[in-house]
Amino acid sequence: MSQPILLIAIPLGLAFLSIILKKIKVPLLVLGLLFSSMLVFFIEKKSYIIGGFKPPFGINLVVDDYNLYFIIIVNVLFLVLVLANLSAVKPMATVLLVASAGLNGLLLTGDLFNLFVFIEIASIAAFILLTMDKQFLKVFHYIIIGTLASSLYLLGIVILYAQYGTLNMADMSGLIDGGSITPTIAYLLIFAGLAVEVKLLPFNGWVKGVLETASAFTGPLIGSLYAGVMLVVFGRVFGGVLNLSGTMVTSLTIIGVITLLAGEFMAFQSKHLRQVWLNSSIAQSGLAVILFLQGLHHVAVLVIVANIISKFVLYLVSGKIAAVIGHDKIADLKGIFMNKKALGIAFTITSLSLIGLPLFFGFFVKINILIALFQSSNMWIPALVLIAALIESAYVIRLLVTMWQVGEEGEKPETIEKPTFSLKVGFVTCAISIILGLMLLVSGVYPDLVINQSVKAGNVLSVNDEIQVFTMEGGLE
Amino acid sequence: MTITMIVVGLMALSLVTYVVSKMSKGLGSVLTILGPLVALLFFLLEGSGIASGSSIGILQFGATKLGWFFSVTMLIVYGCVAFFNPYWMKKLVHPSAYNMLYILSLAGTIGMFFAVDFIVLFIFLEIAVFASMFIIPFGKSRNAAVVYFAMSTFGSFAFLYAIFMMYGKFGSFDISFVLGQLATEPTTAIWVIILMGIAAFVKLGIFPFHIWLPMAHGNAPDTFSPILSGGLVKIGAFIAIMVVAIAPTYEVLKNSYEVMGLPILIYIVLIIAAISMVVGTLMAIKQDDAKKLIAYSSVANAGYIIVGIALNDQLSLSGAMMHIFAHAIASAAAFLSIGAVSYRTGTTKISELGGMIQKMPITYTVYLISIISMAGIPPMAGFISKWLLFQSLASHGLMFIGAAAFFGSVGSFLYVFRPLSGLFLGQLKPQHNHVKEAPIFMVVPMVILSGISLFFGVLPNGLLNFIGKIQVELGVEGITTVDTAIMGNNGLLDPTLVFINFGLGFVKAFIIFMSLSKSRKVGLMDTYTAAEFVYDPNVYHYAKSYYAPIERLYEKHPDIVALYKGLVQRVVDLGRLLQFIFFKTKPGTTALFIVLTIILVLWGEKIW
Amino acid sequence: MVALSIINVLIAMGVALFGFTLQTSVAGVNRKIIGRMQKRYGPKWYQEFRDIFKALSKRGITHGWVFDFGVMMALGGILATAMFMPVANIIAFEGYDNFFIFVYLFAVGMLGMAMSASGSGNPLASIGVMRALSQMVGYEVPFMVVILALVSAYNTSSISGLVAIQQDLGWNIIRLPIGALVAFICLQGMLGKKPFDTFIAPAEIASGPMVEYGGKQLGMLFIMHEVSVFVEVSLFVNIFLGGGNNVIEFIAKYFVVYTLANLIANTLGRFKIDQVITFYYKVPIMLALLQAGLIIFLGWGVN
Amino acid sequence: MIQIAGLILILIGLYGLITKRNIIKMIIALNVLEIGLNLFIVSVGYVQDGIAPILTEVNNSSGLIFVDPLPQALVLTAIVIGMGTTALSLAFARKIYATHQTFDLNEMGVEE
Amino acid sequence: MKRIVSILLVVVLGYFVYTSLYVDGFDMAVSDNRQTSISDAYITKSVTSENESVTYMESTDLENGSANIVTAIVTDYRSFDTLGEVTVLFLASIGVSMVLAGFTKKYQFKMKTNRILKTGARLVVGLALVLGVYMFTHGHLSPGGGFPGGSIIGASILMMYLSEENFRARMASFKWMESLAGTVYVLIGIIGLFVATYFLENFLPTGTVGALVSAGIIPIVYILIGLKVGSEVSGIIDQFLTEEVAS
Repeated sequence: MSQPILLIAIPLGLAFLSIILKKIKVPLLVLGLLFSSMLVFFIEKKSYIIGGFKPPFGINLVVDDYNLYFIIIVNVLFLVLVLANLSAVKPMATVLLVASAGLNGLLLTGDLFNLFVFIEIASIAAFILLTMDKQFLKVFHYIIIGTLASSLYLLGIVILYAQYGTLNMADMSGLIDGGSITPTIAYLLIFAGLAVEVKLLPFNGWVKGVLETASAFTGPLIGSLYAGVMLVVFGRVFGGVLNLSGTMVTSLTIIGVITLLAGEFMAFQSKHLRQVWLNSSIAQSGLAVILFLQGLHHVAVLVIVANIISKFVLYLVSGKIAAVIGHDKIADLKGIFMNKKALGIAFTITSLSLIGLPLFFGFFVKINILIALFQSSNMWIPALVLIAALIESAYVIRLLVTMWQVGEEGEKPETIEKPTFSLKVGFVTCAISIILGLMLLVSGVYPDLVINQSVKAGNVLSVNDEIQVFTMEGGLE
Repeated sequence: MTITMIVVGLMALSLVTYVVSKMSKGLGSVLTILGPLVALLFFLLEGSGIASGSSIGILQFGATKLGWFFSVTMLIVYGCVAFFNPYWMKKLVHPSAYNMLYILSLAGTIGMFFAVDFIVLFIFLEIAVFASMFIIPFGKSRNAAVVYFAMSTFGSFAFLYAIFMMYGKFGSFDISFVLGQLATEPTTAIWVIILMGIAAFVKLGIFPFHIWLPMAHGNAPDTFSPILSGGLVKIGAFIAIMVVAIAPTYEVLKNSYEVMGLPILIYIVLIIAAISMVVGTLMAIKQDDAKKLIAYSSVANAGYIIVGIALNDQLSLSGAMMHIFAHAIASAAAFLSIGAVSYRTGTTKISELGGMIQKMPITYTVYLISIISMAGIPPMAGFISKWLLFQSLASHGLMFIGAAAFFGSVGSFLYVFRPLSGLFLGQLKPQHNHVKEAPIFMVVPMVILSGISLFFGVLPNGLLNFIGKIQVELGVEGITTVDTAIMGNNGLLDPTLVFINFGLGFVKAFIIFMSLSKSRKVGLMDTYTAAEFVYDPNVYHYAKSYYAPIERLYEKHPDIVALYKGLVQRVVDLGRLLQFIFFKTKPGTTALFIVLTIILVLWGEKIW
Repeated sequence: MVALSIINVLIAMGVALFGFTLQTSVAGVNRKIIGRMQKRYGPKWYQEFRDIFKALSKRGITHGWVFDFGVMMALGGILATAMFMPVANIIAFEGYDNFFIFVYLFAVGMLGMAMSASGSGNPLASIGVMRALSQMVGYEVPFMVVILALVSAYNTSSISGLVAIQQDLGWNIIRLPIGALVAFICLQGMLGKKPFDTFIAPAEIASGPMVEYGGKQLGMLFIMHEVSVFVEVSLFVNIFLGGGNNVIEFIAKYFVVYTLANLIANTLGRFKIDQVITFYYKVPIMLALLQAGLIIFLGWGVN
Repeated sequence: MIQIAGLILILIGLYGLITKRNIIKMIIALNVLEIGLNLFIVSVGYVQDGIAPILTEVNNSSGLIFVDPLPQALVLTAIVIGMGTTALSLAFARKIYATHQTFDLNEMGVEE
Repeated sequence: MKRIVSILLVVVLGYFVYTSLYVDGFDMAVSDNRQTSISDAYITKSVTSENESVTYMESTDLENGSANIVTAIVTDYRSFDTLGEVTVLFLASIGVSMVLAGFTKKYQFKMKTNRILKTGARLVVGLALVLGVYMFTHGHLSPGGGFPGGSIIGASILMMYLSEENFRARMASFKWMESLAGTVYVLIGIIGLFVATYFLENFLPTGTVGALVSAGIIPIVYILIGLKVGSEVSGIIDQFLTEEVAS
């Protein structure tokens, strides 16, 4: 019964059904997602064949430590997200079911071409979902670039197919490792295709338009879940299948580094809440990509996990704020959390985790990034990562201080009246934010579980016995 | 009681405090008093041989005399300052959060001082930093917190990078092991020393990283400025001691070019310290806000601490440690007395105040004693440390550093006198006629701190002997004392003798004074006015731009704050530019970038 | 407590008393000399004593406790400083007459006086104190730099130690003329003699810090002033003129130095306060650094 | 040769995407690109003298030389997906036209 | 100027791509008689069972019974891709209707259609519909299949829309068809999972290669696909040929 294919098939089936059973669309959606998020806990780790043909010939789904980890996170968060926005999802129920199937497919599939299909499903679902924000021109931008990207990706895998005669990831990986030629151009095209989706810098022109107006629903979905899943896919392809080497790694790492730094620079100057987070997402993607390219998969996994959870809360809360207040201009949000402390605390914990302060999960992410980078005798990247983290700290703290405190510079707080506007945000959103925040806090004090899981996940992509990670329990292992 | 228990207990207490404060603010603030005091009690009862306790996960602590010394200093400051907290509960925006963060920052500092492992050290360092950072915006300024945190994070990250450089070479985070190995890798070692030095500079507020100090100290809530200045800044000193004394810095640098018999790097550090003495002094002289003034004085005093630590010899190191202690106590007391004035009057601006001595004589006395200590005048603890430092400077023949140190020392007379004269002395403003002395529980800690300053100024040898033991622990020859006298390189100092002489002189003066006819008491307005009739105390008080003639001499000084602002502006501009370039609504542009990138990468592929 | 026997304390008190008497007399004599210079007859040599006792005997006013306390602190601090001063071969606390003690203990007295003056509530006093402190920034640093070089070269910061070394090598003023010149210029500032009497400036700010004093407070400040001049001039005599083998020699040197300072003072006008500071940071500090450099790097004049 | 043609079509499509500011033209350019891509994919599977991979009465045995069927299957999928996105982007184009009364990005005046 | 630069860029890109594909030792050029092992297995239908060769109308009960090997791949070997493909189209049709949500009134062309066109169109539409149905029922035997078949159905509907001014297909029934076809497709997959072992497994007997009733679920799937694609394309066409109701 614990077939991962059901994670794709059931939502798809329900989606097809839901267009005639219009009245119970939302229950169907919740039911489907509930089913998925229950099912994920029973899935075994192995390769699942579809259609009865063994892998290089047929398509297979792969469940291993790497993606199981994310399947659980993504499915549960997807359900949570829908529950938090239950009033808004009605028109989109069908598309959401497909999106859920698409994301699961992206995570599960073990076939390069099938991956392309799921990229398309997921991104078309995203296009449609984004129409909720009424920014058609900006979504159009996304459509054009997204389609271009998937075309480039397809071109890349076709070239690989021409060379190696297979589309299966595991098979391809073996053939590439055994082969004599490096199909650079194919790698590059695949990189370009995925880079658009993971928001690497020169490729991410669509991001700002789409995410800066994202609602409390589309924001977490696109900014957190989609971004996370695409990064996982990136890791799967570039960490597990393709075998980069030489100049290619350097060039692509440079792109990652530029993304990281430029993302932080742009976030630093942003004056709107969601603009800050979207730029910060760009930077985090850059970081994860750098780590994948450097072969440090386990920390890249950590970065992705931390980023999914923290961005989820941040976009959710920011979207709600924008919906309630009517804008998200940071300068006009002074003391917004003073009347809504619970939400504020969740937001604060999450952002502190994002910048990697101790007591929060992000700290262990940062430490392990540095450990891994220094272990691979890198000197420049950690310095740049730290510079980026420095800028990030500055703007996040500036943001938090603004949102918790009232008053102009030089005014004493006791002389200032508290803000009168109230932040009416539903109980569910608050509860979700707080629970996720507490998770970050708990895993910040006891991160071993997550870290060990990430090491396992990273080891799936390429086995590295010399991995050292820093955990709470054993220190350096 | 073990260190682990104390640290973990404090961290737990911070949460408890938050919950309790939610129920009752007063009770929560009482917990902030009890926390440090109980911890202090344990430290004092167990002595420096306190058990380190079993480790919890990575949280492993090792008892060192150095850590004990710093912790006790910190706890005294925290414990005394905490008495002010109950009075501020209704003034603060988030009182519960304040109480929690107060204890949390204490836990951070204590944990840091006893860490045996760099990561643990870093964890607690960051906890201390961010806990304190969140308190600062409760005061007057929002930007101050951001600047503080950004600067501090810059330092922390430099430190972190150094930690990982060592880790990359030696594969361990163990402090003593890694630092011990450092001499085998001179290139790494130099980088590590520089980076950790930067971290120490940032935390201490050494030029050019000092800008956060006046902003943060000057704008933090009045109850927290003493903690920042007396307590948290000293974290930098701890790191500096670690760099110079624990790490084999002199051994690593022994082959480098030498200036005045010192490795060039050390000499550069001394010059930076000297600059920060001068800059701190000059900036302190021109401040009108008493809190900012003391904050700049911390910059200058940090310079002394760094000089002492960098020279790392018998006298200088003990001088530095003595200075750490003396300055922590004195600066906390000074901030507290200003805080007490602010509590009663609502301002800390010198020009808005005057004649407070008539209403708050005890607060005035506390301020007087603390500034005497800060200016390094006998018979307070600050004198001992300055004397030791000057001994060391003189025996090294460091004339430029010495000149700066003398300048800072003389300059300190100027700036400490400014609030004394403008704020406490002179004419009382009419609007302050109804001001009362600070409440008794605010007076008590201030008096205790003053007593400590005085006690260790007269009988410092118990403390100095302990510092001597720390020095031995750090591998430096310990300071030697004979009875009440301190042995310098080129002379002896007997603080007790100095005090007794001063006492005798004072008694003589007192006898003369009392034996003569009693003076008639007249009001402050009844003075020589060259036959002018002056009726308004406001215009008859000299407090505004007190040192105008001196200030005029350097009013066109280059502004380091502008430099930093420029830097931030560059970052913003760059961000805008990037956003302008990359985020167009036109898909064609993005497509162009995609094509360009592919071309560039392929081109790179072709070339290499 | 090695040094603190009753005998030592008594000697020290004797030194202080001696200093007071000496300086008051010398000051009286100097008033005569200056009078003659100005074609006046001049007062009696004991006129200063008279002034002091007169002031002490009058009933004055007080402006509150800090006004009195400051005076006591000032006098106490200065007396304590004077007690450390070696005079010829009379040394109360051998080895403890550290140079830095003189500088900082001296500051206690100064602080007391400044406090008291500001406590009077008269802005003119505050302005005077401000000027005095500003001037201090000027003269203190060059002086200290020269001393630092000496301490570094001779490896002793004890005044009596420096005297002893000069008795072997010869006077510092001869071997280190630049340093002596700097020290003398600084002495002029310390003494508040023209052109550096800006902080008193009798006609301008009504004697500055002293404006409010009368009666016993003024008398005590006179005493304090005389003792402090004794300390300052004695420091110069001890450090640059080799102290004295006996008291007579010491008094002679003392007289010469003080008179010279006075003579110079009476031939010059008064600087403005910012001119004072600028001056000190142009000429003396450069000379001081030059001298220190010569001593520390080249070892000229110290061996 | 056909591969080259496919590549050239892709490049033309890219050129169109870069230079055109008209939404419809951009969609056309994208389609050109996709067609080129499909052409390329099919040509990759071409085998010298191969026949269509369908068993018929004439070509009735699998022993014959067929062209590679897999790329053809892939192309089928790619075409349909391309059609889907084209339809969607055309719908967007219509919607944008309804709001802005123009297809030209330069005339919409939404540049920030 | 912009164009020249763009052309230059594109040409440079083309040069680089060309050299990396054909010059630098990376052999993309058509080789003779190169069959990948995978395609070979598809052609000889020997993925799961060892099978020397397949002969038309003779071989029976193979792992896959489709004479059209491309169809075999599309609907059997890589049927999962096809499910995804159908989903994409489904999404596109939903998307179009959601984007153009306010567009309900049928679009009125300026040109009026004449009787000849109308009659001709009706004639052709019938034929085209039959052709479409033929296409997807014979997808496993001849070129074509569900997608072209569906498209032809869509095209015939388009023809009706263009020729008849007031023609409006009943979208509700198309929706039902679309939904049911999709659901059944998924159900077939799930049945495969439960009846046999794998999702989308061909659990029916495959029969003789070349027979109309053969190849197990392949014709069923293709029929479903045809119906689904037809209704979706019709839906899209319907949506496009509407305009906003002037309010």
